[in-house]
Amino acid sequence: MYSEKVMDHFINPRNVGEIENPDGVGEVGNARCGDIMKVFLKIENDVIVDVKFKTFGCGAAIATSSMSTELIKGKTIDEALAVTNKTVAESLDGLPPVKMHCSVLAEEAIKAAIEDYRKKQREK
Amino acid sequence: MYSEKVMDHFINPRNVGEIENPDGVGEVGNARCGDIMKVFLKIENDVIVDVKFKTFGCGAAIATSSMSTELIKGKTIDEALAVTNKTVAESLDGLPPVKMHCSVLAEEAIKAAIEDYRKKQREK
Amino acid sequence: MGDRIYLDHAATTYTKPEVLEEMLPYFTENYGNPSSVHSFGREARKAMDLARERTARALHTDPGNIFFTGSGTEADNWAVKGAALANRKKGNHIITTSIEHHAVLHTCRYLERNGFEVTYLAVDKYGLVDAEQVRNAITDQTILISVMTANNEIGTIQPIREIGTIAKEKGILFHTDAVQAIGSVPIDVEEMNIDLLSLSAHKFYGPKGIGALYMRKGVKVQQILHGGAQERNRRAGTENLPAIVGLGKAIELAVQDIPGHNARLEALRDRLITGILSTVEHTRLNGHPERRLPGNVNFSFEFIEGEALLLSLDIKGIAGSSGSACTSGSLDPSHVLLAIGLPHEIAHGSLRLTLGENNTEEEVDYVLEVLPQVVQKLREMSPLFNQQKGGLEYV
Amino acid sequence: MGDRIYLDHAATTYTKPEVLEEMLPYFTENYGNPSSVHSFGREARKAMDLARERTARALHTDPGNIFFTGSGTEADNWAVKGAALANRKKGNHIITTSIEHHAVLHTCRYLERNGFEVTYLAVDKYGLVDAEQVRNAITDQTILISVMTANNEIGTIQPIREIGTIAKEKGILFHTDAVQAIGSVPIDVEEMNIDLLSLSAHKFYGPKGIGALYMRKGVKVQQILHGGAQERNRRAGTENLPAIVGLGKAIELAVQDIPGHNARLEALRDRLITGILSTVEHTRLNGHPERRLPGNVNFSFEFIEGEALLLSLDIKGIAGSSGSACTSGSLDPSHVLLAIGLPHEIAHGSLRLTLGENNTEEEVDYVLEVLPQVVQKLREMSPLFNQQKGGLEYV
Ligand SMILES: Cc1ncc(COP(=O)(O)O)c(C=O)c1O
Ligand SMILES: Cc1ncc(COP(=O)(O)O)c(C=O)c1O
Repeated sequence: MYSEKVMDHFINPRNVGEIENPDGVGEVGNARCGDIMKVFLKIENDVIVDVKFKTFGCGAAIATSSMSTELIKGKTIDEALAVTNKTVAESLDGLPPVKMHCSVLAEEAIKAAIEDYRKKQREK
Repeated sequence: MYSEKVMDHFINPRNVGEIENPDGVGEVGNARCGDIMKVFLKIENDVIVDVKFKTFGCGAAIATSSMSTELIKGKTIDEALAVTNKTVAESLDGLPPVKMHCSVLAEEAIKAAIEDYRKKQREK
Repeated sequence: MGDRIYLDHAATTYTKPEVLEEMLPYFTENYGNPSSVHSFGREARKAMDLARERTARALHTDPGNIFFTGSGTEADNWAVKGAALANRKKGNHIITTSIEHHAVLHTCRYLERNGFEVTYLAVDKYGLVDAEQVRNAITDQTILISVMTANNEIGTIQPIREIGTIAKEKGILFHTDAVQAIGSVPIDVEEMNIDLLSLSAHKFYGPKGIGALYMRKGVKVQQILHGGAQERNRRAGTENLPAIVGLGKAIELAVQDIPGHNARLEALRDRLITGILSTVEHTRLNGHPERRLPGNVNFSFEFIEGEALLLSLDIKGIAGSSGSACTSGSLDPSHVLLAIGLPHEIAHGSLRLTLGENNTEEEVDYVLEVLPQVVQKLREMSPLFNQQKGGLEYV
Repeated sequence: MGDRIYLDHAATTYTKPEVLEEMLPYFTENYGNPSSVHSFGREARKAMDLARERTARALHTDPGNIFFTGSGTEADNWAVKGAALANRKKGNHIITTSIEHHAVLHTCRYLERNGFEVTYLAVDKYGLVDAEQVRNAITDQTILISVMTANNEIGTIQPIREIGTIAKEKGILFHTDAVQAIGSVPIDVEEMNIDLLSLSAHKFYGPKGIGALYMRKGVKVQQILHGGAQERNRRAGTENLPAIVGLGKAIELAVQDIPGHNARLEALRDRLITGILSTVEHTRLNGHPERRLPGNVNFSFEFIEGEALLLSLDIKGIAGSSGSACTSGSLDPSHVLLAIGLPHEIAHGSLRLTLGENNTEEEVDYVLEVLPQVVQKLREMSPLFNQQKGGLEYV
């Protein structure tokens, strides 16, 4: 069902955890639907220097969380915003059709965290 | 499906053939329905001294022809008339339910042959 | 030559040892449910995917168009009922033939009781349907044409390609019951414009209790077995994995060398036909002389009844079948034999011998030795035989 | 202990070697069609008769009341659709429960689309139906009551005998889906006043793709698969002989020693339940504490999702299942878990482990070692766990 890459990121998820005093936090999904992803960002000079996540969800949700955080780590905000759900799915050697929505969740969580960061910047 | 007795009478049917100048002949059934039985009787002093049959029909039709002719051979007409389809079926250790009509055919053919004999007697 | 000769392959075939062998692990080791997430489930799913691919390849279509069923009968019921009910708004008329298998005919009768109209096309004396007759039967209410690829009793092969062309031209769904045809008639559902096709594994050396329905993508067909989400939500029930694996293997083998298979069987078939015709009088070959299944031999022997003939042959170790009423469990003899114009009394005396891959020339010769004796013995017992030395009359 | 632990026997079981062994000759040697006149056919018929007798004996009824089908799903469809349609003139109301298998529920939905009215009875938090509730739901239009003997997800065993008594008293047909119950719940269709009962061999160590419907003599049920005259003219399709033989053998074995079988499984089950409850916090046992199938364990683990749990266990060699939406192919988690009152977020985190005859104490202990670690790991990854140290609230 899942590719080896998906299983690898599911078994050994990268960047699990929280960041204390994050510069941006995004949470999408809801428990009712069985999928929640929360992303924490540490940003310096518009570069994502650290990223962590917590995910409640299926194997694909956890693997896409892991892969998407890997993909944006060390990238500028603009580069991170360019990471689409398709990129995430491809980096995982594909996802089963019924699981594509999980990659969307990851994309949205990252966007929400960056949005949060920008909002905080504006408020400063 | 069939008892051993049925198979025995099917494989080695007794009394197959015709009687020249019979005292009574009975034919029942029709080819359309797949069953015809023709019975020939030789009768002396109201005793059936010989009987032969010809049958077009399934295994049960042939076996009941054989058995029923055996049962009436050497019997008086009255005794022969007392042979019912049930007697024939029982003598064969039973017939499958869908084949009971074959034993009825045998009973009717014998009755028809006796009727024919009596008619001829009256006409004499 | 074994001690018994099986000549009833149209009723059912043995499962080939190599087919059974592929099935076996799925009973006791890889017994997972293909819908399960765990490793047992994934193994099962993989085996099922392969079987679907093999089936699709045999019909020249995509695996996505193959749906496994519990029998050829279920595939026929699903195709005919499902297409009729799903397209009820477009019309209520179905065209089929008078010699379809009961799985199609009785389904059509059921639909007639539920507001549909069905045209049962007549066939010629060889059992052949005329494609132009199909065209002429079409009305603006026609939503489905169902014509079998090859007949199970007399082996006649229908002009499916021509009928498919007409159906496509008129925009009407076309179903064919190919249960008897797989492995003998090459099938390409695309080229032949077939929208729905039924098959059953136990007719081509696969296991019993498993069939498939090919459904062209986009064709509207109602579900008939409701429940779980199996078969992409269209046919409920835990997948019969060992049997699905067996179907896949069997169909791959069956279409591997159709010309070779046919040549071998046709040689035996023609030896049998010629032999019978030359040794038994008052005998008629049923079905088409050329357009017939390679393994099918069907004769009527006048003056005798089919079941008695079968039993007599059985005692001699020969297993065949008959269209006699006595073997069909109904009052009338085979509807197919009546449809090709046989009078009842002749239809009763029919014998079908269907050859399979293991039959030999030696076996055929044994049949040719025994059959005339058996027929003769029964005729001598028959009141019809003496009456009519010249034989009964029929068209 | 093997290298993998199968704890998904409610999804499907392996076929027992002794069952497979009885089946094998019917693939390659005694492969005749039971409807055939010849010796191959007679052998087949004999084997089928024996299987029917064994099945009848297991249910305490006559062989004449047993009809083989292609699956449990087909038996359910036949019973519910067939009884509803055949008794349409008497009424259009059906009573069932909200926790039936989809084979019954989706059939009821289909009937609703076709003019029937269906009452889906609620169950209590243990998944139990109240027999008096059944009585209260009866109207003068009620023609059928369908309540499963035991639930496939949470294992709750229903008061079938009481419901049967009510149905009989009111003269309403009573169907029970006993697919999960055979071999664990003793069945006597006479004593329990059951008119229709569905079963499926692959749930009690028989083969997949074969089921049976018990129909009390005289009960009116429409045919759903039309075609040949098999199964006394009520279920068409060449009989799946090897599978029928397997069903017969498997059911004979399954009912041989139900108390012994149950005692063994219950010991393992209770060890597993107690072990989990004592090592994993924020955990809820689903289903009835006592009235449950001997092999059924069903838990909800808060803050985590079922598929992730299954995958993690699978990596450790443990095969289970879940009512999570992600594994059901639908958007919502299991209808059964929702019906017993679980909120969606808890239902997503469910795990079903169903024990079978080959499972050992050692295997249970291994699960008890691995499961808490796996749950812990997933919880540490979960944003819900930190938020709510005290656990989510639910009734
Ligand atoms: C032409 C044809 N259609 C349908 C069927 C039904 O197939 P099954 O018996 O596998 O249900 C058969 C054989 O029985 C057949 O010969
Ligand atoms: C309670 C219940 N009913 C019906 C079925 C359907 O049986 P099958 O999958 O054999 O069609 C199942 C299992 O899948 C079940 O657990």
